[in-house]
Amino acid sequence: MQMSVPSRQFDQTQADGPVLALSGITKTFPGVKALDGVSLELFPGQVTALIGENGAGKSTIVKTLTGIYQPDAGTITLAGQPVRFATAQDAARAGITAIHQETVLFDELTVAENIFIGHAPRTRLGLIDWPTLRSRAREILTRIDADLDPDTPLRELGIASKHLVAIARALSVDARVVVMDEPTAALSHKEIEELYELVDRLKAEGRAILFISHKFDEVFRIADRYTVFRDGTHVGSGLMSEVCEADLVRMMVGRDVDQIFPDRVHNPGEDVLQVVGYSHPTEFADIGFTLRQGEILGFYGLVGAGRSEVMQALFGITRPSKGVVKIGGQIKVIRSPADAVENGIVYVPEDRGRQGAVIGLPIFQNVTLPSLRRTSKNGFLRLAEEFALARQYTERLDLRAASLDQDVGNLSGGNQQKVVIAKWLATRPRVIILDEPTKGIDIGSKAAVHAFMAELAAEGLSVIMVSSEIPEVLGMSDRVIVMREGLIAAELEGGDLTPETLVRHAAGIGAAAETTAGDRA
Amino acid sequence: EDPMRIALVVKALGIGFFEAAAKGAEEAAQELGNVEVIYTGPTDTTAEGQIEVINALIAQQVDAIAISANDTDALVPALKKAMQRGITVISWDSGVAPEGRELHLNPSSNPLIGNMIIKLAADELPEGGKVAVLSATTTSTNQNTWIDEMNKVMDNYKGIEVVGTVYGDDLADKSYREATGLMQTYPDLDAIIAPTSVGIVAAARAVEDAGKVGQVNVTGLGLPSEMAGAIESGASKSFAIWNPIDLGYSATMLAYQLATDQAEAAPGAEIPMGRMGTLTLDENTEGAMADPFVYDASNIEDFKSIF
Amino acid sequence: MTDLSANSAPQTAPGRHIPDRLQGPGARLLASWELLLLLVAVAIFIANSLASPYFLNAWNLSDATFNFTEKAMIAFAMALLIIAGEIDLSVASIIALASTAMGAAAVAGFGMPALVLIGLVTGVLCGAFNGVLVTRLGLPSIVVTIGTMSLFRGISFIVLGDGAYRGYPADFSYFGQGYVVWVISFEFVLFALLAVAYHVLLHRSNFGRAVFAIGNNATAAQFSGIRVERVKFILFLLTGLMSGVAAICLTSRLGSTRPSIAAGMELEVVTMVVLGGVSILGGSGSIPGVVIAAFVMGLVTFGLGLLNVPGIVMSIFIGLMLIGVIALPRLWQMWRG
Amino acid sequence: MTRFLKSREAMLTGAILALLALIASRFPGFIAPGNLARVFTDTSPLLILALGQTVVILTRCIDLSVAANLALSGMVCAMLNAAWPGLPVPVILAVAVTLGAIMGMANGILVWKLQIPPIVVTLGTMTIYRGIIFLISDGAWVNAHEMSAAFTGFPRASLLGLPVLAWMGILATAGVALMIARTPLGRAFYAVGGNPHAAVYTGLSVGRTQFWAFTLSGALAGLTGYLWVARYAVAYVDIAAGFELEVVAACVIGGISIAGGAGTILGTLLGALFLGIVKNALPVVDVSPFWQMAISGSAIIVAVTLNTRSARTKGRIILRSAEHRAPEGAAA
Ligand SMILES: Nc1ncnc2c1ncn2[C@@H]1O[C@H](COP(=O)(O)OP(=O)(O)OP(=O)(O)O)[C@@H](O)[C@H]1O
Ligand SMILES: Nc1ncnc2c1ncn2[C@@H]1O[C@H](COP(=O)(O)OP(=O)(O)OP(=O)(O)O)[C@@H](O)[C@H]1O
Ligand SMILES: [Mg+2]
Ligand SMILES: [Mg+2]
Repeated sequence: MQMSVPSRQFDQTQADGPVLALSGITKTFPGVKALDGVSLELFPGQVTALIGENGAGKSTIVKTLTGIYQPDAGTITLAGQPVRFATAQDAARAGITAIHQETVLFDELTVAENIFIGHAPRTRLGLIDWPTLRSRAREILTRIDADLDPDTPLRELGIASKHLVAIARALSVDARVVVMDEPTAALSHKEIEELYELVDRLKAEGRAILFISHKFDEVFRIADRYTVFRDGTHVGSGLMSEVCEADLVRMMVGRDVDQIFPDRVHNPGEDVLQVVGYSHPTEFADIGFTLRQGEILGFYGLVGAGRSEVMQALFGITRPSKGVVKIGGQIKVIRSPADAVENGIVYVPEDRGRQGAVIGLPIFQNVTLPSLRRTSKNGFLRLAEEFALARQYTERLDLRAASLDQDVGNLSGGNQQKVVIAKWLATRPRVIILDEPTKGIDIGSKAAVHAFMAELAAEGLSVIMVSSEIPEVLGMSDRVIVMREGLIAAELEGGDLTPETLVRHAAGIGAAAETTAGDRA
Repeated sequence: EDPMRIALVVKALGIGFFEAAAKGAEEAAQELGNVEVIYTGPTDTTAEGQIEVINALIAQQVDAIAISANDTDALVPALKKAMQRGITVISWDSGVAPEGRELHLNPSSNPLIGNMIIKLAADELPEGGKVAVLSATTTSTNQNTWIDEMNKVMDNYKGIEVVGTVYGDDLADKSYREATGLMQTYPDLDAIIAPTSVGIVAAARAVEDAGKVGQVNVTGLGLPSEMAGAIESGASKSFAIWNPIDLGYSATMLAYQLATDQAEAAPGAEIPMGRMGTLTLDENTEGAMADPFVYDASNIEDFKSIF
Repeated sequence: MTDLSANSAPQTAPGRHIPDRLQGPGARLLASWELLLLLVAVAIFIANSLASPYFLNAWNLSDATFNFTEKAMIAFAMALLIIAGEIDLSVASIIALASTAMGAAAVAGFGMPALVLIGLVTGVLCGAFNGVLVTRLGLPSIVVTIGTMSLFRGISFIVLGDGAYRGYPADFSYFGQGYVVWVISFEFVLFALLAVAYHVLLHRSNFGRAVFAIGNNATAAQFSGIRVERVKFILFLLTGLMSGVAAICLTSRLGSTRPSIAAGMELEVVTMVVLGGVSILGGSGSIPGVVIAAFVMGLVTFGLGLLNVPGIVMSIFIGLMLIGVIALPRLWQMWRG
Repeated sequence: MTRFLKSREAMLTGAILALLALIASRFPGFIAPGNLARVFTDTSPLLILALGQTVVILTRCIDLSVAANLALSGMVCAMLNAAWPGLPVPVILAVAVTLGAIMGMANGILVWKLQIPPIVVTLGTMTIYRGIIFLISDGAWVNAHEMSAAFTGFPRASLLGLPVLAWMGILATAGVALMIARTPLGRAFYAVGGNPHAAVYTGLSVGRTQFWAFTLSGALAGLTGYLWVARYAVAYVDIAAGFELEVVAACVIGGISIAGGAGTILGTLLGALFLGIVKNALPVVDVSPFWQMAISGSAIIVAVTLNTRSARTKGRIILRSAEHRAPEGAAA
């Protein structure tokens, strides 16, 4: 099919100079200086990776150069001309487009409309030109190999498809600068590969790309240049070919980080949790597994395989139609998260903003929310106890915050995740379920979370870790369950645990997977 | 010397009938001299709102309160308190239970009004016919009394049949809808009796819109200023009302008489009310001011700009 | 069984120290809505005493409290409900129904204690009905209670028609007309006690914390093990209960019941709650704010009443205040920065 | 088409037909075409207001001041007409719409520039607008005989067998539907209400969009103000008191999500018709007046329960085996 989205070569005459340059950008929020005189340069036909810890200010600079935030100080120069963007549409008109870290889509609108909202093609009367809009949407979707009907309401799509729509949206503008803020966090292996190809194509067309990621393999795979931020300041930029991973980490964190997964002895104790014949009418069927004390059980699968659904059923959010859960050998019926917590099962959800932190409440209240019974007396609050409990766990997780009385909403994503983990550890659970625990978390914190998980397991806590990152799954788990399309595709242990077996079972390729899935279906 | 302060408390501010009564109260004050009239009332026709107003009047130590009540009983405790603090309390137009006031001034005698509204309808229907009643709210004391009185004298009007009673809640749109409903339910309806100034206007409007001018006659109690259009269009042949100016005037006069101890409210007492003559109290310490007056095409022009 | 409490001493290298709070209690008070509102209340008080010679009189002020005590009782429960992200517009109709139930019982010869019980139970049942529709069927509360607003009052109309209940026992009149000592009415004492009780419930108890958590993010609260539906259900029960309490006071004060009793009170209650600084979007607010707002509204209406300002003009003041109290600080901020 | 059959609009259409059948069984005359036209005419004011309210609710706001706006616009029109009886109706219409729009803009500005929650703003302006009527009219009524024949005749003038009032309802519905479907602003209403946070990222100004929603709602309320006053030939402080809640109820019965971002104009039309039919049927079917309030309350609850149930979206489906079962399940 012929693409009508213009794929013109951009003027390469000033190929040596940056197409977009930001300098001296400062942005202050109440209580935080998110950016402090930072600079950033993007070159045509090149991918610049922006890296930094959680809260370093990466997303803030993205919002600044796409017109969502206005900087307090500093200048933005586009192709040599100083510019000023009052709204996101201004930036789009100037040829700057972005895939943001948050999903910025509209459930009630169709796929096509989501792609074009804000810059829909119009007829001469100024009305929206639906036929053109649909056909252009179809072209863009084809271009990124997304098999989606432009007329589907977005709410009917899964999270991965939504992400593809976000990418399509970014490409609907004929942009010379494309920004991608952690674009791969919600994508599965296959889609990530496709995204890489897309980036290569955009590069070849002469567009400048800003790529933000916490995954170093990714950064080394596609970036030509790097820029590193730390605590809202610029600490360095240069060519990827001139640095190694350790250099980047040092710049980011300010010290060396040991990235090797913690050494663990697999020494499981008695059975803590048994799940038998667990089924749901539409989401999963026939799930059975055992979790032992002091064990880390990995759940691997492609995005959308139904892992989160199983975990949420265990946590009492959704009601399974069949099956039993035994805790410590006794059958328990879990009807609500409150029941789950009483039975010692806690869940760190994937969707941090909506399900994890209670934005609007201060940090300490978030941490003590499920433990109030312990910090209170006869149902009445005791603030001193609450602060003490919150401090104990947040400091253990190395939370970065101005005070414990600060709204969690003002923390960076990674730090919010730490608050949620602290909240659950404070309940002293028997089983902790971590759903994509390090998604969007910087390398330093990631290592801390991994070390911490190992420590918890060693203390006798049982951990279920849902993860889509193969190295993490392999590095941390004692055993791994692979899920595909709502069913258990395989349970792997010891020597069977290799990247190849995981991918094969998850994608359902190869004889092994055929039989396993066939047995259960 | 401080003027004597008489509060004229109405069901709600902004109703034409009561605005006219306030004019009459001012007239009485002029005539008496050294009397200050406080014209007040709640925003909407609730008993709670009137109680707040009464409390504020008690606090100001007014000399007398003359009230047209939104509720016969609910105001009694508040008005009793007023009387305990030495304030003269009378009710007029819409009454308060006897223990909550010293006397009640009916605009006219209730049997007379009950008879009048049915007579106005019957006079246009020599052959007999079907009539329906469009009242105000289900809780309006005076409307309910008049309808009761009307039903008592129905035997005198052979051939006239009251087919139903509906309530327009003194809201223009609801009254309009109810009147339309009546004409549909009873296609051969001959008259609508609306003993309420809001309802009668809406009913006349509904008759005009339904194209039934000449077939359905709207009558009842209304103000000439509000009904002039309906008389002109023929939707209403005639209607009655007492003069609200006179009513406000009389209420003020009575309150003055009682507050200055020139008269005492007791059964059988006769109390002067200036140009309106005297009020004779019955065993419930109630009295009627005057007969209702009928308005039709012949006299509407003279009155429509007055009240 | 694993006991992590033994290991609760941190083993990972402790992180940076994080202070509890950055602002002291004084600074927080100075930045608070309540202080602003209190200044407004004081200003109104002073203005009233200058404008009318009758204002500064113990009995008159005591009378003035009746303008807000019943509404405020409901407002306390409504504040919690609104903080939790729901609303109940049927409160005035619950009063009508509870009052009708009490009236029917009084006519049937029940004594004072039974009447009180009937009033409270009717209120709680109505609250439970709203609660079930909202929490079990998952309907939006603003619509459910627009419906039950007609339904509850409609039932009183069915029962009472154009009649009225009178003849409440003599001792029943104490609730709305009695005085505890001197000018301090029973209603005022009840209002004060309830204010303290709701303050403790909202700001000092686990339940109150759950209410705030739900209002800020109900999903996350549920994921934190809070029984969101149950808490909301209880809040509807409480609102129903308080409407029952208000029904007892109001019925006792009026000495009679008609179906139109307390018509339109729901918006006044909501106004009071919002004026008290409770965020209509849920998640924030305080009981002291509502208490001050009750006084402000009571003082404004009483003060203007003493000047014989028509009620509808008073309502302009209330409307302006509602917007102004939120708008002025923001305008001030915009103007300065 | 299949999507329609599964939608809440279909549900509501069914409910309306059932309701009509029930009424007809007690009073056959009700479903005569002429009477249905009359019911539609009577429902038009509610419908026009509900259209404006729909747009406001779509943007995650609420406008409680519509009835007060209507009353004030209506009063101004009536007073103008009383003072200058010769003023042509188009001028009056222009004044009504402009005045209404200005009042809507006042709401919109407060929501947009000062970010005061809409329910607070409109609760406040509701009382303020009503109060202003009292101040300008001194509480007095404007009565039929003070109005000119052209003024009161306009809404009831017949055009192709339907009164102008009904045509106004049809015109407003078509206009708002076109705007919602075909203009960028119309789509922005959905976007801003569906996900205000994301709207900022797409360069839509949430506040400005809400401002225009309030302006539209205000303009429609102003228009209704004139129509109302002319139709009932009377203007006073309290007209349409409490009507705002009925308008909100019509929207919600029509499936406009109070949480913003979801709903259709067809839904609003059906919601308004549902309430209009109930209101018009109660006086003719033989129901005690004392039962009416309870019945309309129950009707609201039942309608909302039904369409909230039918609107409950099934999540996505992971299991292959469940996919085939799903469509029937969703329709049930
Ligand atoms: N709207 C806001 N209000 C207050 N503080 C904010 C706001 N947005 C960001 N911040 C703060 O600014 C800092 C930078 O945040 P930013 O989101 O840019 O980090 P990031 O580098 O994107 O982190 P991550 O890797 O976790 O996405 C953080 O300290 C964050 O708490
Ligand atoms: N279309 C959707 N509408 C609403 N929520 C969705 C939708 N798709 C996914 N989610 C939710 O988003 C989260 C992540 O979805 P995801 O696609 O990762 O599926 P999942 O069941 O979590 O599969 P897995 O965890 O195996 O990747 C889950 O909590 C899921 O319930
Ligand atoms: Mg970020
Ligand atoms: Mg998942």
